[in-house]
Amino acid sequence: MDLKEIKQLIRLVDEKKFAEFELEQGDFRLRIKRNEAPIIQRAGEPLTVEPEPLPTSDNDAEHSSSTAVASAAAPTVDEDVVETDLHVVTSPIVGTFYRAPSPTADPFVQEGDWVEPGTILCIVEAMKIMNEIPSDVAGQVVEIHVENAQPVEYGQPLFSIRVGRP
Amino acid sequence: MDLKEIKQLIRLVDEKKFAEFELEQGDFRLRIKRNEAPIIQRAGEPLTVEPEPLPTSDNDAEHSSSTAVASAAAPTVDEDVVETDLHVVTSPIVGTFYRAPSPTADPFVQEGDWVEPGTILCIVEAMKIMNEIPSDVAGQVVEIHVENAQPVEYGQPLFSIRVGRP
Amino acid sequence: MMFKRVLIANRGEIACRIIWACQELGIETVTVFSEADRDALHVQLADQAICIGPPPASQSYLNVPAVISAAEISDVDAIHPGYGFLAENAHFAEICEACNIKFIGPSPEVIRLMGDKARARAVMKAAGVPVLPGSDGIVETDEEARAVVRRIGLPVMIKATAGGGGRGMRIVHTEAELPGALEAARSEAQAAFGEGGVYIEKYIEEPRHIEVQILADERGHVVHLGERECSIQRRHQKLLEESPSVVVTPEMRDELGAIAVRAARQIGYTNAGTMEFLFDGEQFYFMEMNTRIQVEHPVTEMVVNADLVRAQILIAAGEPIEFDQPDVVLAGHAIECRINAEDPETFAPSPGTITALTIPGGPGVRVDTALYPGYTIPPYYDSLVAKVIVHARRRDIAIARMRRVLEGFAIQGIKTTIPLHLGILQHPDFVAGRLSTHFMEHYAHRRSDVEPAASQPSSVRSVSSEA
Amino acid sequence: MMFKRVLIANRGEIACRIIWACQELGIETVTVFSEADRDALHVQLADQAICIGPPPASQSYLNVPAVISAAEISDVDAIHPGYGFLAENAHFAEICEACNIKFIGPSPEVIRLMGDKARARAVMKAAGVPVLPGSDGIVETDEEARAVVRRIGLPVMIKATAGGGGRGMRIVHTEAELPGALEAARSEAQAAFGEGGVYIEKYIEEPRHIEVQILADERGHVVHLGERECSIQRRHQKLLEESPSVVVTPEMRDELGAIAVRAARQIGYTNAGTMEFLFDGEQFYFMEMNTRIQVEHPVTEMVVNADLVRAQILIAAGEPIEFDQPDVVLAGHAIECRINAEDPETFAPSPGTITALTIPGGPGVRVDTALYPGYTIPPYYDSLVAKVIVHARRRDIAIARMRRVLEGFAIQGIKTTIPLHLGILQHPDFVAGRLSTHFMEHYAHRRSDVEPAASQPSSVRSVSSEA
Repeated sequence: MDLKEIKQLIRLVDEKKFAEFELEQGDFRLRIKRNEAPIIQRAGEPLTVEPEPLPTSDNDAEHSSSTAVASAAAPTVDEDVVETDLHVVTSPIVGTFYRAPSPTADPFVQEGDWVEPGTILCIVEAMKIMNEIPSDVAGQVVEIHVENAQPVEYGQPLFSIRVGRP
Repeated sequence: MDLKEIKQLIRLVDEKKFAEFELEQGDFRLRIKRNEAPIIQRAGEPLTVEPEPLPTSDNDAEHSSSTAVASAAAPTVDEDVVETDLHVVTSPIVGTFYRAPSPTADPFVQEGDWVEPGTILCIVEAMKIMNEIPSDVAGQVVEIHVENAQPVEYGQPLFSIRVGRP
Repeated sequence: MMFKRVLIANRGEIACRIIWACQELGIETVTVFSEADRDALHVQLADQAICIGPPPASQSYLNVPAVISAAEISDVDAIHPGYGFLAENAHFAEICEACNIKFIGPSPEVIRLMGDKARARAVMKAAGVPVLPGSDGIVETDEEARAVVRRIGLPVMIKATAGGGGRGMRIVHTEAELPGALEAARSEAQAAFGEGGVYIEKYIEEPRHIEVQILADERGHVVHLGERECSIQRRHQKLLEESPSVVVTPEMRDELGAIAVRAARQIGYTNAGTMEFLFDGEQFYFMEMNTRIQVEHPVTEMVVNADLVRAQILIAAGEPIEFDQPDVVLAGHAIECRINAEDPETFAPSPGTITALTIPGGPGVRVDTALYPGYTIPPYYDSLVAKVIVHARRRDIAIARMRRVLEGFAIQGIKTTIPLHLGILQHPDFVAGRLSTHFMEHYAHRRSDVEPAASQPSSVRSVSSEA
Repeated sequence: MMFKRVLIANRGEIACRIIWACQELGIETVTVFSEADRDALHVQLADQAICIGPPPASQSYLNVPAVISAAEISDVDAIHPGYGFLAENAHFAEICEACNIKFIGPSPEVIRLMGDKARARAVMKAAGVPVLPGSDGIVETDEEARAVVRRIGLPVMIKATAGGGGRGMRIVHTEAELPGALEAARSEAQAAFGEGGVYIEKYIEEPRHIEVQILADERGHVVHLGERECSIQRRHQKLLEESPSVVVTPEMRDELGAIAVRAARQIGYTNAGTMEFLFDGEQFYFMEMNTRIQVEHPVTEMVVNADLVRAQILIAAGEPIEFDQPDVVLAGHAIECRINAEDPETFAPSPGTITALTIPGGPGVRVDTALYPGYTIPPYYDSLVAKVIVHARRRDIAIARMRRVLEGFAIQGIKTTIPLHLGILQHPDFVAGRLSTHFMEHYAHRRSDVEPAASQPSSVRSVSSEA
């Protein structure tokens, strides 16, 4: 989805006076929220407090940067990642992300490379075991979301792949 | 789903006046939420949450009947009292409500009586002192909200008077 | 004979606290409220609640006929006045007596006596309680004042006999200032209390505020429950209290306690009371006696494992105190922070609606509050919204515990003094127990020296001040 | 050497409890969470939080490689396992050791030994701990079983050596039932634990469940912290615990404590642990030892004024216990109610979103919970949502306090067991302290006798079950 299309969506949501709007499509995630009246009361229901995450302390600031590793990745995607046919490979385990089989070897893949299902994309090391992470689609690697040797949590986006063949 | 289809969905959700709408389809996720009953916010006032009584225990059942003496009285007035020119005389003090100057005397006023500003309507006894409560309008007594010899709290409705002259 | 029904003539956390104590004793509760407090927690907790007037306290919580009338129509056996409002109003206590309603507190005579600061000082002196050198009662003339000053030495403090909250007080450092200061104190006292009488006391430069809690039943049994240190004050308002005081040794505690118990007996004191002392590092000097439960009573409850409000009610019902002096052992250390709905920088009140509230748990943590999510704090009354009390085996652990509780205590929708408390708790002087009633002045001064502008000490985290 | 950073391998109130203890010790916290717990309080309280897997516990909180990997990438010094999940997994403790991460608990060998109920029984017997008469270890044949039964007399209980939670257990009243019961217990144990070994113990008809808390540091210093009575159980799940037990005299406490301390020393126990005993009115019989912090640890904390989780961390860091046996004095009485998100009548789980939450305060009240208004309880994990603990000078005051706290404790949006707890608290047998592990069966039985249909005992008030 390009900027123009996003703008159109925003105008439409505004026009229709929705309080909240969320759209996820692959890697693309859009969330709009209007601040006017945060408390919603539906007929016949007890007053519901907004299930906003509890702000307990300024630890928030610190840990949200950690917990948000996965969730924040999407909203900060670059323009070119906002595509409808984008497939995101996430980490199936907690561990350390390595782009190459050894410190001196070449990376498994680079941005722009074409991959097939089964092509090894990276290694996630957990408990001294090197887990090779294969691609499950055919396509072109358009973004690598994690730096080499960085920790990753379960479900964290690693690669964005534009599905297709060269 | 492309932009056009998303827009169509948005318009449909709007048209149908749904409060919430969620759609998940594989990787695709759409969520729309409407603020049906925004909390009333008066200008210059802090946002007010529904003043529903906090439900702490079944004491609620007991005490709400007492705390509601004043607050519930008004909303439960009869059909014929719901008039625009109705004036409600409330108790200016906490005490015991008496309709007559002595147990054997006639009531100060009856439903249907016409009163003038200054006409004594009742007595509220507080600390052994008999406080005569006068009418502050001219009109006809259409309802007496409290039984004789009952306790009344500050601000509790005592009489409804239809303002006017016979 | 135990009360069947008690009226609570107060609001906020202390009204809830009293209702809880009544519930544990199986006593029905009646509470009063102003029109501004219809949604208040105390109204919801009580078995019965009666609206007694419009928002201003003078027309509701301070309105004696309205409160008495509410007590009469609800047919209660007793009234608990809490603190503030009518708690130290001898006239109100008298009317209760006349209406055959038990006032949960000492007799009207004792309330009146202790309410007159100059007379209280004289009576205590006669009862063997050490008092600051000063005038014998009210000082009428400049000549008298000068004689007193020459006897006790400078500096001195001029105080209003009807005083409280710092009004009608003047510190005098030179004899030349004396006539002007007397005049100023008299007119301030006249304006504030309708009574211009002042007396003179020796002024201590860096005193600690240390007070002794006592309980006296109506059978002549009096016990003390050790001391509280309340030196952390801002403009005579206590911000943080602890028990025990780091400077009070067991021997000093026994001695001070014995003095307090003897004096209470001598003046015929009954129910809970607090004798406030100044401590100059060597000696204690009686300041005044508060004839009511105090805001900071929980720190005593935590270290002696007692329930002071329960004790007040039982005593008023004619029951004996449930324990003897040897049962009173101060175990561990307790600290209370008074959380106010105020800007922690400017101290401007911050009423508003509570949009989120999270109260941390864990061992040794107690939070007394009348807040709940969605509650709107009215602008009419005092700004105390929560008392956070912690208890631990040692003072350093208690401080660490209070810090973690305050850092995890989320109050959203209003500004609170939590950041200020976090600043105090990590101040080296506080951690070392180097306290005086001027702590906050030095604290503010140091901060404005070191950190200009409105920045907070780096580790004072603004936990709850972001709306 | 004190830990710099600790990983908490748990969720819910105990994860928060451990985070609070770490914060008070100045230790950074890392917590793990499943995808279902992204909004959980422990995730928000910790300095760092790592998602380790999808909602099912087997793929997240029980996933050893994921937890260890999270510990490695966050570079922690130690892991606190809480209770449940990996807390008594010897294999996990071994891997921690191999990875040079301190497991906050006893050694893997001790965990493994105490996890094998038949071996634990034999070892304790050898250490001079009284055990129920029974078989020497696993019973292989019917003949063996019959011989044991003839020696110790009927009734007997057949138990799985790998057992827990009541599975693989059979009561035998006549010799004729024996072969069938053995067979049934073996196959149930095989199915539940993958291990069919069973042993035989004398069966006590109406026992009390009494357990002793110990702390053992890594310098050979062992103390006990008195007992807890946990007789109020439903299907082997504790509902309400108290300390002290009304039937334990100071002499019995000293004796039982000394036995526990001696046994702990003998098996090389370190960190916090609990020895569970049955009490038949005359004697105590060792049942099993739990090698972890227990849900009900707060009742001990309240009466001895200690912090057991803090103690666990300090011990694991090689520090000595902060107090000696003579410092351990049980003061007053504490009760804990485990509030579950369950229908109080049917015990069906009641997950959902918390729409209102009011936690009462006052003296002697502690609430440990991971709930907050707006939080949605996921359906994947156990139903414990809050622990309410009260402390007072006497048991009767503690009961009154617990009642008023539960009556004032508002949890809206889910059903909770609060009405059930209120029913127990006013039951004449409970009030009189006449307890046994069959209390709840009698309670349910009496209710179905007296009150048919689904009605509650008249004064069991449905405080929080109305959504």
